[in-house]
Amino acid sequence: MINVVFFAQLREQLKTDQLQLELSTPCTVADVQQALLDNHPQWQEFLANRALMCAVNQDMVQSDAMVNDGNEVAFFPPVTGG
Amino acid sequence: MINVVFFAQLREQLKTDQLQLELSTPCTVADVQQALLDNHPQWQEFLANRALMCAVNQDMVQSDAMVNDGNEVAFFPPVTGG
Amino acid sequence: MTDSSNVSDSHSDFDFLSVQEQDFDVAFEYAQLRENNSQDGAIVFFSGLVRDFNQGNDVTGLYLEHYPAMTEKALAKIIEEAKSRWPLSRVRLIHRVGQLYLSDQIVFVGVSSSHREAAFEACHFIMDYLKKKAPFWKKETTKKGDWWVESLEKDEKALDKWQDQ
Amino acid sequence: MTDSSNVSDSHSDFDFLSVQEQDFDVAFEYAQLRENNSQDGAIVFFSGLVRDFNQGNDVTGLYLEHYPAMTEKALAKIIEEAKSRWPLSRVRLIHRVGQLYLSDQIVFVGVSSSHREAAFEACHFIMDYLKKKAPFWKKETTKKGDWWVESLEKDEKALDKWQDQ
Repeated sequence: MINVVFFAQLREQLKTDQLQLELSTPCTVADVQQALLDNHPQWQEFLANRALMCAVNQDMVQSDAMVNDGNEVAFFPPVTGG
Repeated sequence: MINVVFFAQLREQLKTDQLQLELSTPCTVADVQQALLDNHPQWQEFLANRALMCAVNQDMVQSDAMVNDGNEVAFFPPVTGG
Repeated sequence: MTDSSNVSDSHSDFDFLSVQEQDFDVAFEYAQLRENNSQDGAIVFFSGLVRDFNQGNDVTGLYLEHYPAMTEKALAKIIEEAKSRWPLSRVRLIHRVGQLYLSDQIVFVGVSSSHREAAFEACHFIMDYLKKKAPFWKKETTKKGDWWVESLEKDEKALDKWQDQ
Repeated sequence: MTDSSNVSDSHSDFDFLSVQEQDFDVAFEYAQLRENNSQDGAIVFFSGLVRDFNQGNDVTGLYLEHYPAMTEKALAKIIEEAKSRWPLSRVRLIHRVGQLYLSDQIVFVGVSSSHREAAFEACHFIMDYLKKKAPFWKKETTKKGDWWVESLEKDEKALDKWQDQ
Protein backbone atom coordinates (compact mmCIF):
# COMPACT_ATOMS: atom_id res chain seq x y z
CA MET A 1 0.00 0.00 0.00
CA ILE A 2 1.25 3.45 -0.97
CA ASN A 3 -0.12 6.62 0.58
CA VAL A 4 -0.46 9.42 -1.98
CA VAL A 5 -0.97 13.07 -0.96
CA PHE A 6 -1.64 16.22 -2.98
CA PHE A 7 -1.21 19.89 -2.07
CA ALA A 8 -2.23 23.41 -3.04
CA GLN A 9 -3.84 23.97 -6.45
CA LEU A 10 -3.20 20.36 -7.45
CA ARG A 11 -5.25 19.26 -4.42
CA GLU A 12 -8.01 21.64 -5.53
CA GLN A 13 -7.87 20.52 -9.17
CA LEU A 14 -8.05 16.81 -8.27
CA LYS A 15 -10.56 17.49 -5.46
CA THR A 16 -8.52 14.98 -3.48
CA ASP A 17 -6.02 15.51 -0.70
CA GLN A 18 -5.07 11.90 -0.07
CA LEU A 19 -5.61 8.36 -1.37
CA GLN A 20 -4.23 4.83 -1.01
CA LEU A 21 -2.86 2.90 -3.94
CA GLU A 22 -2.15 -0.83 -4.29
CA LEU A 23 0.91 -1.29 -6.49
CA SER A 24 3.55 -3.96 -6.77
CA THR A 25 6.70 -2.49 -5.24
CA PRO A 26 9.45 -1.44 -5.55
CA CYS A 27 8.33 0.86 -8.35
CA THR A 28 9.16 4.43 -9.34
CA VAL A 29 7.40 7.74 -8.78
CA ALA A 30 6.60 7.74 -12.50
CA ASP A 31 4.86 4.36 -12.05
CA VAL A 32 2.75 5.82 -9.24
CA GLN A 33 1.85 8.76 -11.43
CA GLN A 34 0.85 6.42 -14.28
CA ALA A 35 -1.28 4.28 -11.97
CA LEU A 36 -3.10 7.40 -10.78
CA LEU A 37 -3.78 8.40 -14.38
CA ASP A 38 -5.01 4.89 -15.23
CA ASN A 39 -7.47 5.08 -12.33
CA HIS A 40 -8.45 8.71 -12.96
CA PRO A 41 -8.08 9.60 -16.66
CA GLN A 42 -9.74 12.98 -16.01
CA TRP A 43 -6.63 13.96 -13.98
CA GLN A 44 -4.47 13.97 -17.09
CA GLU A 45 -4.30 17.73 -17.63
CA PHE A 46 -3.32 18.37 -13.99
CA LEU A 47 -1.17 15.38 -13.09
CA ALA A 48 0.77 15.12 -16.36
CA ASN A 49 2.17 18.64 -15.75
CA ARG A 50 5.95 18.43 -16.05
CA ALA A 51 6.40 21.31 -13.57
CA LEU A 52 4.91 19.23 -10.72
CA MET A 53 7.26 18.37 -7.89
CA CYS A 54 7.26 15.12 -5.94
CA ALA A 55 8.50 13.82 -2.62
CA VAL A 56 8.89 10.29 -1.28
CA ASN A 57 8.69 10.02 2.50
CA GLN A 58 8.99 13.82 2.71
CA ASP A 59 12.18 14.12 0.68
CA MET A 60 12.01 15.83 -2.67
CA VAL A 61 12.92 13.48 -5.52
CA GLN A 62 12.88 13.13 -9.30
CA SER A 63 10.30 10.96 -11.02
CA ASP A 64 12.74 8.04 -11.41
CA ALA A 65 13.07 7.71 -7.63
CA MET A 66 12.16 4.37 -6.03
CA VAL A 67 8.96 3.85 -4.07
CA ASN A 68 8.53 1.01 -1.58
CA ASP A 69 5.51 -0.46 0.15
CA GLY A 70 4.31 1.82 2.95
CA ASN A 71 5.93 4.94 1.51
CA GLU A 72 4.20 8.29 1.30
CA VAL A 73 4.35 9.84 -2.16
CA ALA A 74 3.48 13.54 -2.48
CA PHE A 75 2.69 15.53 -5.63
CA PHE A 76 2.54 19.31 -5.57
CA PRO A 77 3.06 22.44 -7.67
CA PRO A 78 6.34 24.36 -7.47
CA VAL A 79 6.64 25.80 -3.97
CA THR A 80 6.05 29.50 -3.25
CA GLY A 81 6.90 30.09 0.40
CA GLY A 82 9.20 32.68 1.92
CA MET B 1 46.31 78.66 3.87
CA ILE B 2 45.62 74.92 3.90
CA ASN B 3 44.23 73.16 6.96
CA VAL B 4 45.81 69.72 7.49
CA VAL B 5 44.27 67.12 9.82
CA PHE B 6 45.48 63.69 10.96
CA PHE B 7 43.56 60.78 12.49
CA ALA B 8 43.99 57.57 14.46
CA GLN B 9 47.46 56.06 14.78
CA LEU B 10 48.91 58.62 12.38
CA ARG B 11 47.70 61.38 14.71
CA GLU B 12 49.37 59.56 17.60
CA GLN B 13 52.60 58.94 15.67
CA LEU B 14 52.90 62.60 14.60
CA LYS B 15 51.65 63.84 18.00
CA THR B 16 49.62 66.34 15.97
CA ASP B 17 45.93 66.42 15.13
CA GLN B 18 45.87 69.58 13.04
CA LEU B 19 48.14 72.26 11.52
CA GLN B 20 48.06 75.11 9.03
CA LEU B 21 50.31 75.19 6.01
CA GLU B 22 51.18 78.10 3.72
CA LEU B 23 51.61 76.79 0.17
CA SER B 24 51.18 78.30 -3.26
CA THR B 25 47.97 76.83 -4.68
CA PRO B 26 46.62 75.09 -6.63
CA CYS B 27 48.91 72.22 -5.75
CA THR B 28 48.42 68.47 -5.28
CA VAL B 29 47.97 66.29 -2.22
CA ALA B 30 51.46 64.94 -2.93
CA ASP B 31 52.82 68.50 -2.74
CA VAL B 32 51.15 68.97 0.65
CA GLN B 33 52.68 65.72 1.84
CA GLN B 34 56.14 66.80 0.64
CA ALA B 35 55.80 70.20 2.33
CA LEU B 36 54.92 68.45 5.60
CA LEU B 37 58.00 66.23 5.28
CA ASP B 38 60.21 69.24 4.50
CA ASN B 39 58.98 70.94 7.69
CA HIS B 40 59.05 67.75 9.81
CA PRO B 41 61.72 65.35 8.51
CA GLN B 42 61.13 63.11 11.56
CA TRP B 43 57.64 62.29 10.15
CA GLN B 44 59.20 60.45 7.20
CA GLU B 45 58.57 56.90 8.46
CA PHE B 46 54.91 57.63 9.25
CA LEU B 47 53.84 60.06 6.53
CA ALA B 48 55.64 58.40 3.61
CA ASN B 49 53.55 55.25 4.16
CA ARG B 50 51.98 54.33 0.84
CA ALA B 51 48.99 52.74 2.56
CA LEU B 52 47.88 56.13 3.97
CA MET B 53 44.58 57.48 2.70
CA CYS B 54 43.80 61.12 2.04
CA ALA B 55 40.77 63.35 1.67
CA VAL B 56 40.36 66.89 0.36
CA ASN B 57 37.39 68.76 1.80
CA GLN B 58 36.08 65.45 3.22
CA ASP B 59 36.12 63.53 -0.04
CA MET B 60 38.55 60.65 -0.39
CA VAL B 61 41.06 61.28 -3.19
CA GLN B 62 44.32 59.99 -4.65
CA SER B 63 47.60 61.82 -4.08
CA ASP B 64 47.46 63.56 -7.47
CA ALA B 65 44.21 65.36 -6.51
CA MET B 66 44.21 69.18 -6.60
CA VAL B 67 44.28 71.28 -3.43
CA ASN B 68 43.18 74.91 -3.37
CA ASP B 69 43.61 77.70 -0.84
CA GLY B 70 41.28 77.23 2.12
CA ASN B 71 40.88 73.46 1.57
CA GLU B 72 41.06 70.91 4.36
CA VAL B 73 43.47 68.06 3.61
CA ALA B 74 43.21 64.93 5.78
CA PHE B 75 45.70 62.07 6.11
CA PHE B 76 44.78 58.85 7.86
CA PRO B 77 45.44 55.11 7.97
CA PRO B 78 43.14 52.68 6.13
CA VAL B 79 39.74 52.84 7.78
CA THR B 80 38.49 50.07 10.09
CA GLY B 81 34.89 50.88 10.97
CA GLY B 82 31.84 48.68 10.72
CA MET C 1 -0.68 24.85 15.37
CA THR C 2 2.91 25.18 16.49
CA ASP C 3 5.70 22.90 15.60
CA SER C 4 9.01 24.14 16.86
CA SER C 5 12.24 22.55 17.95
CA ASN C 6 15.95 22.76 18.15
CA VAL C 7 17.11 21.74 14.74
CA SER C 8 19.03 18.57 15.48
CA ASP C 9 21.48 17.14 17.95
CA SER C 10 24.39 17.74 15.62
CA HIS C 11 23.76 21.47 15.72
CA SER C 12 24.20 24.24 18.21
CA ASP C 13 21.69 24.35 21.05
CA PHE C 14 21.16 27.93 19.93
CA ASP C 15 19.62 26.96 16.60
CA PHE C 16 15.87 27.27 16.43
CA LEU C 17 13.31 26.31 13.82
CA SER C 18 9.58 26.83 13.98
CA VAL C 19 6.59 26.49 11.64
CA GLN C 20 3.70 28.26 13.32
CA GLU C 21 0.46 30.15 12.87
CA GLN C 22 1.19 32.84 15.43
CA ASP C 23 3.24 35.95 14.80
CA PHE C 24 6.89 36.28 15.86
CA ASP C 25 8.79 39.07 17.58
CA VAL C 26 11.92 40.19 15.76
CA ALA C 27 13.27 41.90 18.90
CA PHE C 28 13.05 38.60 20.79
CA GLU C 29 14.73 36.69 17.95
CA TYR C 30 17.51 39.26 17.76
CA ALA C 31 18.02 39.04 21.52
CA GLN C 32 18.33 35.25 21.25
CA LEU C 33 21.04 35.60 18.60
CA ARG C 34 22.93 38.11 20.76
CA GLU C 35 22.52 36.79 24.28
CA ASN C 36 25.68 35.47 25.94
CA ASN C 37 27.37 35.63 22.59
CA SER C 38 30.58 37.64 22.71
CA GLN C 39 32.22 35.59 19.96
CA ASP C 40 30.09 36.81 17.07
CA GLY C 41 30.65 40.18 15.44
CA ALA C 42 27.93 39.89 12.82
CA ILE C 43 24.18 39.29 12.84
CA VAL C 44 22.18 39.33 9.62
CA PHE C 45 18.47 38.81 9.40
CA PHE C 46 15.80 38.70 6.77
CA SER C 47 12.15 39.34 7.38
CA GLY C 48 9.51 38.65 4.73
CA LEU C 49 6.21 40.54 4.80
CA VAL C 50 2.86 40.35 2.98
CA ARG C 51 3.01 43.14 0.44
CA ASP C 52 0.11 44.88 -1.24
CA PHE C 53 1.05 44.19 -4.83
CA ASN C 54 2.29 40.93 -6.31
CA GLN C 55 2.34 39.48 -9.82
CA GLY C 56 -0.05 42.15 -11.06
CA ASN C 57 -2.63 41.86 -8.30
CA ASP C 58 -3.79 44.11 -5.47
CA VAL C 59 -3.31 41.80 -2.55
CA THR C 60 -5.46 41.98 0.58
CA GLY C 61 -4.33 38.79 2.28
CA LEU C 62 -2.55 35.50 1.95
CA TYR C 63 -3.24 31.90 2.92
CA LEU C 64 -0.15 29.79 3.47
CA GLU C 65 -0.59 26.05 2.98
CA HIS C 66 2.21 23.62 3.79
CA TYR C 67 3.00 19.90 3.97
CA PRO C 68 3.19 19.43 7.74
CA ALA C 69 5.04 16.10 7.75
CA MET C 70 7.74 17.49 5.46
CA THR C 71 8.12 21.19 6.27
CA GLU C 72 10.39 21.04 9.29
CA LYS C 73 12.50 18.30 7.76
CA ALA C 74 13.07 20.38 4.61
CA LEU C 75 13.94 23.50 6.61
CA ALA C 76 16.31 21.62 8.92
CA LYS C 77 18.11 20.27 5.87
CA ILE C 78 18.57 23.80 4.49
CA ILE C 79 19.97 25.03 7.82
CA GLU C 80 22.30 22.03 7.95
CA GLU C 81 23.54 22.77 4.44
CA ALA C 82 24.14 26.44 5.34
CA LYS C 83 26.12 25.42 8.43
CA SER C 84 28.25 23.06 6.38
CA ARG C 85 29.16 25.91 3.99
CA TRP C 86 29.72 28.83 6.39
CA PRO C 87 31.00 29.21 9.97
CA LEU C 88 27.69 30.07 11.63
CA SER C 89 27.17 30.09 15.35
CA ARG C 90 23.42 30.43 15.56
CA VAL C 91 20.56 30.14 13.10
CA ARG C 92 16.92 30.99 13.86
CA LEU C 93 14.22 30.32 11.28
CA ILE C 94 10.49 30.88 11.69
CA HIS C 95 7.91 30.42 8.94
CA ARG C 96 4.26 31.18 9.48
CA VAL C 97 1.35 29.22 7.95
CA GLY C 98 -2.39 29.82 7.74
CA GLN C 99 -4.24 33.09 7.13
CA LEU C 100 -2.15 36.26 6.95
CA TYR C 101 -3.06 39.85 6.13
CA LEU C 102 -1.42 42.86 4.53
CA SER C 103 1.95 43.80 6.09
CA ASP C 104 1.96 40.70 8.30
CA GLN C 105 5.27 39.01 8.94
CA ILE C 106 5.66 35.72 7.01
CA VAL C 107 9.18 34.50 7.59
CA PHE C 108 12.22 35.29 9.72
CA VAL C 109 15.78 34.05 9.16
CA GLY C 110 18.48 35.30 11.50
CA VAL C 111 22.09 34.12 11.67
CA SER C 112 25.11 35.06 13.75
CA SER C 113 28.74 34.53 12.84
CA SER C 114 32.16 35.86 13.69
CA HIS C 115 32.40 36.90 10.04
CA ARG C 116 30.26 39.47 8.23
CA GLU C 117 30.63 37.78 4.85
CA ALA C 118 29.51 34.40 6.21
CA ALA C 119 26.48 35.93 7.94
CA PHE C 120 25.31 37.74 4.79
CA GLU C 121 25.83 34.81 2.46
CA ALA C 122 24.32 32.18 4.76
CA CYS C 123 21.17 34.22 5.45
CA HIS C 124 20.73 34.88 1.74
CA PHE C 125 21.38 31.21 0.90
CA ILE C 126 18.81 30.01 3.43
CA MET C 127 16.13 32.28 1.96
CA ASP C 128 16.96 31.32 -1.64
CA TYR C 129 16.75 27.61 -0.79
CA LEU C 130 13.62 28.01 1.31
CA LYS C 131 11.94 29.64 -1.70
CA LYS C 132 12.60 26.60 -3.89
CA LYS C 133 12.91 23.63 -1.53
CA ALA C 134 10.46 24.02 1.34
CA PRO C 135 6.84 22.84 0.86
CA PHE C 136 4.88 26.08 1.28
CA TRP C 137 2.26 27.43 -1.11
CA LYS C 138 0.76 30.90 -1.08
CA LYS C 139 -2.81 31.62 -2.09
CA GLU C 140 -3.40 35.33 -2.43
CA THR C 141 -6.67 37.07 -1.68
CA THR C 142 -7.02 39.91 -4.18
CA LYS C 143 -9.77 42.30 -5.15
CA LYS C 144 -10.37 40.16 -8.23
CA GLY C 145 -10.56 36.84 -6.39
CA ASP C 146 -8.23 34.27 -4.85
CA TRP C 147 -5.18 33.06 -6.74
CA TRP C 148 -2.39 30.59 -6.13
CA VAL C 149 0.90 32.43 -6.47
CA GLU C 150 2.95 31.29 -9.46
CA SER C 151 6.52 30.20 -8.81
CA LEU C 152 9.02 32.53 -10.42
CA GLU C 153 11.83 31.61 -12.76
CA LYS C 154 14.02 34.20 -11.05
CA ASP C 155 13.70 32.22 -7.81
CA GLU C 156 14.99 29.19 -9.69
CA LYS C 157 17.88 31.22 -11.06
CA ALA C 158 18.64 32.59 -7.59
CA LEU C 159 19.92 29.11 -6.70
CA ASP C 160 22.56 29.19 -9.43
CA LYS C 161 24.85 31.50 -7.52
CA TRP C 162 25.28 28.87 -4.78
CA GLN C 163 26.11 25.98 -7.09
CA ASP C 164 29.82 26.46 -7.59
CA GLN C 165 30.71 27.24 -4.00
CA MET D 1 27.50 63.65 20.60
CA THR D 2 24.74 62.93 18.15
CA ASP D 3 24.69 63.83 14.55
CA SER D 4 21.68 62.44 12.78
CA SER D 5 19.59 63.46 9.84
CA ASN D 6 17.52 62.43 6.93
CA VAL D 7 20.04 61.55 4.31
CA SER D 8 19.29 64.14 1.65
CA ASP D 9 16.41 65.82 -0.08
CA SER D 10 16.76 63.57 -3.09
CA HIS D 11 16.02 60.51 -0.96
CA SER D 12 13.01 59.04 0.73
CA ASP D 13 11.88 60.79 3.90
CA PHE D 14 12.15 57.36 5.42
CA ASP D 15 15.92 57.18 5.06
CA PHE D 16 17.85 57.80 8.23
CA LEU D 17 21.54 58.19 8.99
CA SER D 18 23.13 58.76 12.36
CA VAL D 19 26.64 58.83 13.83
CA GLN D 20 26.24 58.74 17.59
CA GLU D 21 27.75 57.74 20.91
CA GLN D 22 24.58 56.27 22.37
CA ASP D 23 23.27 52.78 21.74
CA PHE D 24 20.51 52.01 19.27
CA ASP D 25 17.42 49.82 19.49
CA VAL D 26 17.07 47.27 16.71
CA ALA D 27 13.36 46.77 17.45
CA PHE D 28 12.75 50.49 16.95
CA GLU D 29 14.75 50.53 13.70
CA TYR D 30 12.87 47.50 12.41
CA ALA D 31 9.55 49.15 13.27
CA GLN D 32 10.59 52.25 11.32
CA LEU D 33 11.36 50.13 8.26
CA ARG D 34 7.98 48.40 8.54
CA GLU D 35 5.60 51.15 9.61
CA ASN D 36 2.98 52.17 7.03
CA ASN D 37 4.89 50.19 4.48
CA SER D 38 2.69 47.67 2.70
CA GLN D 39 4.66 47.86 -0.53
CA ASP D 40 7.83 46.13 0.70
CA GLY D 41 8.03 42.37 1.04
CA ALA D 42 11.63 42.20 2.22
CA ILE D 43 13.62 43.69 5.08
CA VAL D 44 17.28 42.80 5.58
CA PHE D 45 19.43 44.13 8.35
CA PHE D 46 22.98 43.79 9.55
CA SER D 47 24.12 44.42 13.08
CA GLY D 48 27.83 44.59 13.99
CA LEU D 49 28.91 43.81 17.56
CA VAL D 50 32.13 44.07 19.58
CA ARG D 51 33.45 40.53 19.70
CA ASP D 52 35.84 39.08 22.22
CA PHE D 53 38.56 37.91 19.87
CA ASN D 54 39.98 39.81 16.91
CA GLN D 55 43.22 39.55 14.96
CA GLY D 56 44.78 37.33 17.62
CA ASN D 57 43.84 39.42 20.66
CA ASP D 58 41.51 38.95 23.61
CA VAL D 59 39.43 42.07 23.30
CA THR D 60 37.86 43.78 26.31
CA GLY D 61 36.70 46.98 24.63
CA LEU D 62 36.93 49.26 21.64
CA TYR D 63 37.40 52.98 21.07
CA LEU D 64 35.93 54.24 17.80
CA GLU D 65 37.50 57.39 16.41
CA HIS D 66 36.06 59.14 13.37
CA TYR D 67 36.48 62.26 11.23
CA PRO D 68 33.38 64.20 12.24
CA ALA D 69 33.28 66.62 9.32
CA MET D 70 33.48 63.77 6.83
CA THR D 71 31.67 60.79 8.36
CA GLU D 72 28.08 61.62 7.52
CA LYS D 73 29.00 62.81 4.05
CA ALA D 74 30.80 59.53 3.31
CA LEU D 75 27.91 57.42 4.63
CA ALA D 76 25.30 59.43 2.71
CA LYS D 77 27.29 58.86 -0.46
CA ILE D 78 27.29 55.08 0.14
CA ILE D 79 23.53 55.06 0.72
CA GLU D 80 23.02 57.13 -2.43
CA GLU D 81 25.15 54.68 -4.43
CA ALA D 82 23.15 51.72 -3.06
CA LYS D 83 19.87 53.41 -3.99
CA SER D 84 21.13 54.03 -7.51
CA ARG D 85 21.92 50.33 -7.93
CA TRP D 86 18.90 48.66 -6.29
CA PRO D 87 15.19 49.51 -5.86
CA LEU D 88 15.25 50.31 -2.14
CA SER D 89 12.40 52.01 -0.35
CA ARG D 90 14.01 52.74 3.00
CA VAL D 91 17.55 52.69 4.33
CA ARG D 92 18.51 53.21 7.98
CA LEU D 93 22.17 53.38 8.98
CA ILE D 94 23.53 54.04 12.46
CA HIS D 95 27.22 53.92 13.40
CA ARG D 96 28.39 54.43 16.96
CA VAL D 97 31.61 56.23 17.97
CA GLY D 98 33.49 56.59 21.25
CA GLN D 99 34.08 53.96 23.93
CA LEU D 100 32.39 50.58 23.47
CA TYR D 101 32.59 47.36 25.43
CA LEU D 102 32.33 43.65 24.76
CA SER D 103 29.11 42.62 22.93
CA ASP D 104 28.08 46.26 22.44
CA GLN D 105 26.35 47.13 19.20
CA ILE D 106 28.60 49.08 16.79
CA VAL D 107 26.67 49.48 13.57
CA PHE D 108 23.19 48.92 12.16
CA VAL D 109 22.20 48.85 8.50
CA GLY D 110 18.59 48.07 7.64
CA VAL D 111 16.96 48.23 4.23
CA SER D 112 13.49 47.52 2.87
CA SER D 113 12.58 46.66 -0.70
CA SER D 114 9.84 44.99 -2.67
CA HIS D 115 12.49 42.48 -3.76
CA ARG D 116 14.38 40.04 -1.58
CA GLU D 117 17.45 39.98 -3.82
CA ALA D 118 17.73 43.79 -3.83
CA ALA D 119 17.40 43.96 -0.04
CA PHE D 120 20.13 41.36 0.53
CA GLU D 121 22.55 42.80 -1.99
CA ALA D 122 22.08 46.43 -1.00
CA CYS D 123 22.54 45.75 2.72
CA HIS D 124 25.68 43.71 1.99
CA PHE D 125 26.99 46.40 -0.39
CA ILE D 126 26.48 49.17 2.17
CA MET D 127 28.44 47.24 4.82
CA ASP D 128 31.26 46.36 2.40
CA TYR D 129 31.61 49.98 1.32
CA LEU D 130 31.32 51.34 4.84
CA LYS D 131 34.23 49.08 5.84
CA LYS D 132 36.51 50.64 3.21
CA LYS D 133 35.15 54.13 2.54
CA ALA D 134 33.88 55.63 5.80
CA PRO D 135 36.39 57.38 8.13
CA PHE D 136 36.18 55.26 11.27
CA TRP D 137 39.12 53.73 13.12
CA LYS D 138 38.95 51.12 15.86
CA LYS D 139 41.40 50.99 18.75
CA GLU D 140 41.03 47.77 20.69
CA THR D 141 41.58 47.41 24.39
CA THR D 142 43.11 43.99 24.96
CA LYS D 143 44.67 42.21 27.90
CA LYS D 144 48.10 42.93 26.38
CA GLY D 145 47.47 46.64 25.78
CA ASP D 146 45.70 48.92 23.34
CA TRP D 147 46.07 48.39 19.61
CA TRP D 148 44.79 50.07 16.48
CA VAL D 149 42.97 47.49 14.40
CA GLU D 150 44.72 46.70 11.12
CA SER D 151 42.68 47.00 7.96
CA LEU D 152 42.20 43.65 6.27
CA GLU D 153 42.97 42.74 2.71
CA LYS D 154 39.79 40.64 2.61
CA ASP D 155 37.78 43.82 3.21
CA GLU D 156 39.48 45.35 0.18
CA LYS D 157 38.65 42.24 -1.85
CA ALA D 158 35.04 42.32 -0.63
CA LEU D 159 34.54 45.38 -2.85
CA ASP D 160 35.49 43.48 -6.00
CA LYS D 161 32.17 41.68 -6.20
CA TRP D 162 30.36 45.01 -6.67
CA GLN D 163 32.60 46.34 -9.45
CA ASP D 164 31.05 44.70 -12.50
CA GLN D 165 27.44 45.30 -11.59
